[in-house]
Amino acid sequence: MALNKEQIARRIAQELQDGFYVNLGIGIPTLVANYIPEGVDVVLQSENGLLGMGPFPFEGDEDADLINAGKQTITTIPGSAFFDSAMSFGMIRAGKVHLTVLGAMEVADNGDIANWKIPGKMVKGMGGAMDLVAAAKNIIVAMQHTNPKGESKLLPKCSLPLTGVGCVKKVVTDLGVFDITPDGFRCIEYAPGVTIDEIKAKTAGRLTIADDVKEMVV
Amino acid sequence: MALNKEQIARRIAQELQDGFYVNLGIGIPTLVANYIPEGVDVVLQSENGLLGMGPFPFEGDEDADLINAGKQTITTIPGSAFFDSAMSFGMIRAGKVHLTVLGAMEVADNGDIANWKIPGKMVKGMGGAMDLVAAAKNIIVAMQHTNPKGESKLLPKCSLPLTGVGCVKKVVTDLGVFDITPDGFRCIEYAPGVTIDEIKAKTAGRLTIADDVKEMVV
Amino acid sequence: MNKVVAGADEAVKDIPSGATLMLGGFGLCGIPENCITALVKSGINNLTCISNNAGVDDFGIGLMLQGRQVKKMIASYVGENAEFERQMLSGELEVELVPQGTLATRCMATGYGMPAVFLLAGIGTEVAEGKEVRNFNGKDYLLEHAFDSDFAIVKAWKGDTQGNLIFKGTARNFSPLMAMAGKITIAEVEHLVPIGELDPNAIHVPGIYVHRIFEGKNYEKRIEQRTVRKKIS
Amino acid sequence: MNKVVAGADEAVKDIPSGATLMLGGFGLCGIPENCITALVKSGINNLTCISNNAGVDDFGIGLMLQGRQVKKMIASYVGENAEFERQMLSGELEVELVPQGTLATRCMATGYGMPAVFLLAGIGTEVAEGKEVRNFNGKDYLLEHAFDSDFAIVKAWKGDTQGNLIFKGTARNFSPLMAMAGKITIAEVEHLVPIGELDPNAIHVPGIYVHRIFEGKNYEKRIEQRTVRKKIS
Repeated sequence: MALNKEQIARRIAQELQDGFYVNLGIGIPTLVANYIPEGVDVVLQSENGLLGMGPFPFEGDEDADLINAGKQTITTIPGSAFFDSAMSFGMIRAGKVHLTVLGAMEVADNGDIANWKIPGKMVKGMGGAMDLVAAAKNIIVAMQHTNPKGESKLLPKCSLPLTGVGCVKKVVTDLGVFDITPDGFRCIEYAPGVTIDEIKAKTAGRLTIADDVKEMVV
Repeated sequence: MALNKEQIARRIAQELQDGFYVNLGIGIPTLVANYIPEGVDVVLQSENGLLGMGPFPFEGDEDADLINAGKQTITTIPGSAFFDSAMSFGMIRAGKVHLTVLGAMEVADNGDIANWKIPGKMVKGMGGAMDLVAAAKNIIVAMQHTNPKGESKLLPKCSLPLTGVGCVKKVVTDLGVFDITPDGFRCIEYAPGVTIDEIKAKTAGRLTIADDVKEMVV
Repeated sequence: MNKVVAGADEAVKDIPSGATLMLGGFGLCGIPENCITALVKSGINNLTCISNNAGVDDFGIGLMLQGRQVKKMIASYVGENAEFERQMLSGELEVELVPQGTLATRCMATGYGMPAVFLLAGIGTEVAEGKEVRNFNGKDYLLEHAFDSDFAIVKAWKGDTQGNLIFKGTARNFSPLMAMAGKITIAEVEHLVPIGELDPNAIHVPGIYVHRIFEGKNYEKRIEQRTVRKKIS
Repeated sequence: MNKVVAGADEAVKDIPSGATLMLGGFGLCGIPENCITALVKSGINNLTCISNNAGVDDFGIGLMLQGRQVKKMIASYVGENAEFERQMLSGELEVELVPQGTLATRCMATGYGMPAVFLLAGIGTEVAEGKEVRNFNGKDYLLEHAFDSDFAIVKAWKGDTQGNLIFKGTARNFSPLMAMAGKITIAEVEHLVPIGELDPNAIHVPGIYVHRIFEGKNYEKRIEQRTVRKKIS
C-alpha cells in the first residue's frame, strides 16, 4: 500500500545525520521535523531568516513575528539565531546547509526539478526554491509518485519550467525511494505492499532497480 | 604665516554641514573633530566599524575594544552603532558618507592622490584609503603644502603610486585652500600672512587664483 | 541628527506616481502597515514595487494591487494572493519573478555599493534567459544587478530618533537589506526610543541608512497561517 | 550540536603547514590571541594569512612573522610593524596588499557563496593591474574574487556552545566576515555561555558557520595607540 504523507516524511527523516543543518520546504517536507530520530541532533533552517526552528506554538502562544518560510506560526529552540534574507541565502549558497528537502511537481531522471509554475495557469513564484536547489549540497524531493490524473511525476524530462538543473539527489514518493544516478532513477526501496511492477508502470523516466532493493521501513 | 595643523583642521571644519556623516582619516583629519562648528550636527564614521565616534577617553577609561581606524582609543556618543568592515565600506561605497577628509603625500592638479607607498622604501599599505577615495562623494585633502625638502606636494602629476584617480575635490594646506577644477588647482583662500606669490612659487601643478580670493578665517 | 517625522502620511507625502519602492516584509510578517495605509490613501499609482510577496488580497501590498496603484511587481512569490495572480496572468500587471535569495542579495548589493554580483540561482531555467552566465571554479553563475530604488519602506521593532533600527524575530527578513538600499529610506517602528537607549552592538541598520522614522500606530500584525499545537494538560 | 573544544591547542591541532588562514582583528583589536599563541607553539609554517594587519612586532601575527611561519600575507595595512615591512621589502615574505573594503567584501563574498563581486577601490591604481575592469552605469569597477580559506580563526566577546557569536565594539571588524568564510571556523570567546543565553536577535554570526569554539584565557588585549584626554577636575 502506498505511503501516506506522514510515512514519506518519516522515511526522509532517516536521512538526517547528527550535526546536520537542514532546510525543510513547504508541505510534506515540513512534516519531517516531527520524526527526527532519537539521538540525532539537527538544526532546522528556515530561509526567511532563522536557525533553530522549533515546533508549532501552543494555542495562544502564536507570535506574528515568528513564522517559517510557509508563513506558518512557529517557535524557536534554545540556541536559535535570526538573520536577514541575504545572510540566509548566503549560508545556503556557501554550502553550510547539509540537506534540503522540498516538494516538486516533476522530477526528471537526470535530477532536474520543476515546482514553481504551470504556464498560463498557476504561478506561485519560485520563492526560495531556485536558490536552494542551485546551491544545496544534498537535495531530497518528497512528493507523490503520480499527479491527481495518475500520470507519473518521475519523468524522462520535465515538461514544466525548471526550478533547477541536475540537482536532485534522491526522491522519496508514496511508492518508494529513488536515487538519481547516471542511469536515471534507481529504486532502492519500495513501500510495504507496493510491487516493483507498479513502480515500473508509474515511472515514466529511466528506471533501474537496485540489486539489493528492499522494503522500506517506516 | 603658514597655518599649523590645528588651524588646517579648523579651516576644514568649516566645510562640515548639519546632517553630514563624515569620515576623518589619520593625522590632521582626526583633529577636525575638535572644531565642529556650533549648531552643526555631524556623525563621525570610523571605517573599522563605528558610527558615532566621540572624543578620546579620559585617562583610565580606555577600552581595548574601542578604537578608531588609526588604532587610537576612542569613545562613542549616544546613538552610536557598531558594524563589521563589509558594512562599513558598503555604506562608503553606496555614497552614504557625505565627506571624507584625509592626508596625502601628493595631490595632482586633476584630483589624483597618492598617499600609501614610496616604492622600495616605505610601504604602509593602503588601508581603507583606496576604498574611501574611490567611493566618497566629497574628498578634502589636508596636508602640508610642501614636503620636508621644501618640494611642492601639489603637482602636475603624482610621482608616487596612486591611491585614487581624479577624486580629490579640495585641498587645504598650511598656505591656503584650493579647489580642484578643470584648470587645475584654484586658490580660493590664502593663509593669513601668506602671499599669492609664495603660493605660486610653492605650487608645481597648474594653478589659478580665484577672482574673489580672500584671506582665510581660522 | 533627528530624523523623526510626524507619521506615515508625512513620511510618504513626496513619493510620486511612477516611483520605484522597496517594501520590507515576508508574507505579512514585518510589513510596513502604516506606510502602506498611507500609500493607499495617497492615491499615487504607476508604482514599481520590489517586495518578496504582495501581501494577501485584503492586506499589505494586496491593497495597493486592488487599487491598481502598482504597474510592476518585482517579487519571488505570488503565494495565495489571488488578485496578484489574476492581474499577472491577465497581463494587467507587469511581474518580474526573482529567486528569493537573488532578490535579497540584489537589495544588499545596492546598499553595499556593488553594481552586480554573480549568483547561482536560476541557472538553466527561464530566470537565466538573457542574462550573462559565467563560470567560476567549474560552476556557472548568473550576473545579477543591484536594484535602483527611489524609496525603501520598512517596519522595525525598535528605532531611535537618529534612525538606528533593530528588528524582531523573522520580521527582519528583507527589511534591513532594503533599508540600506533606498535612496530615501523610511522606517516605521513599533517603539521609537531616544538615542542612547539601543545597544550599539545590537543594531541591525545604522541610522546613516535611514532618512525618516516614526512610531507606527494600531499594528494589526495579521497572521497568514495560524498553525498551533494542542496543549496536552 | 555541541562544538566546544578544550582549548586553543586542540582547536588548531589539525592545521597543517601550507594552509590558508583568515585571522580576525583590526590592528591588535579583536585578534584571536589564544589561537595565535597556539599556532606559534605548533611550529607549522608556509602559511598564507589573510588579515587586515599583521599585528605589531611582538604581538599578534607579528609573532608568526618573527618565527618565519608565514609565506604570504594578504592584508590592507602594514602599519607600524617593522618586521613585516622589512620582510616585505626584502622579498622574504610574499605580500598581497588589498584595499581594506575590498578585503572585507572578498571575505563576505566567500561566506555568502558569491564567487566574485564588482568593487570600486583601486581603479586606476596598481591594484587594478591584471584585473578585469567593467563599466556599470558610467563607473568603472574591478572584478574581485572571493577568498578560498581553509581555516578562519576569530575572537568573539560571547559565544554559546552551538557556535553562535556576538562581538563587542570595534573588535567586531573583519571577524564576522571571516567566521563566515572559513571551511573550518574556529572561534575563541571571552565568555562561553550555554545555549539559550544569547538573544537570538542580537547574534552576529549564527552557529552554522562555526565549527569549534572555546573560552580563551589570559587575554592581554593590548592597546596599540593609547590616546586619552585629561580629566578636568
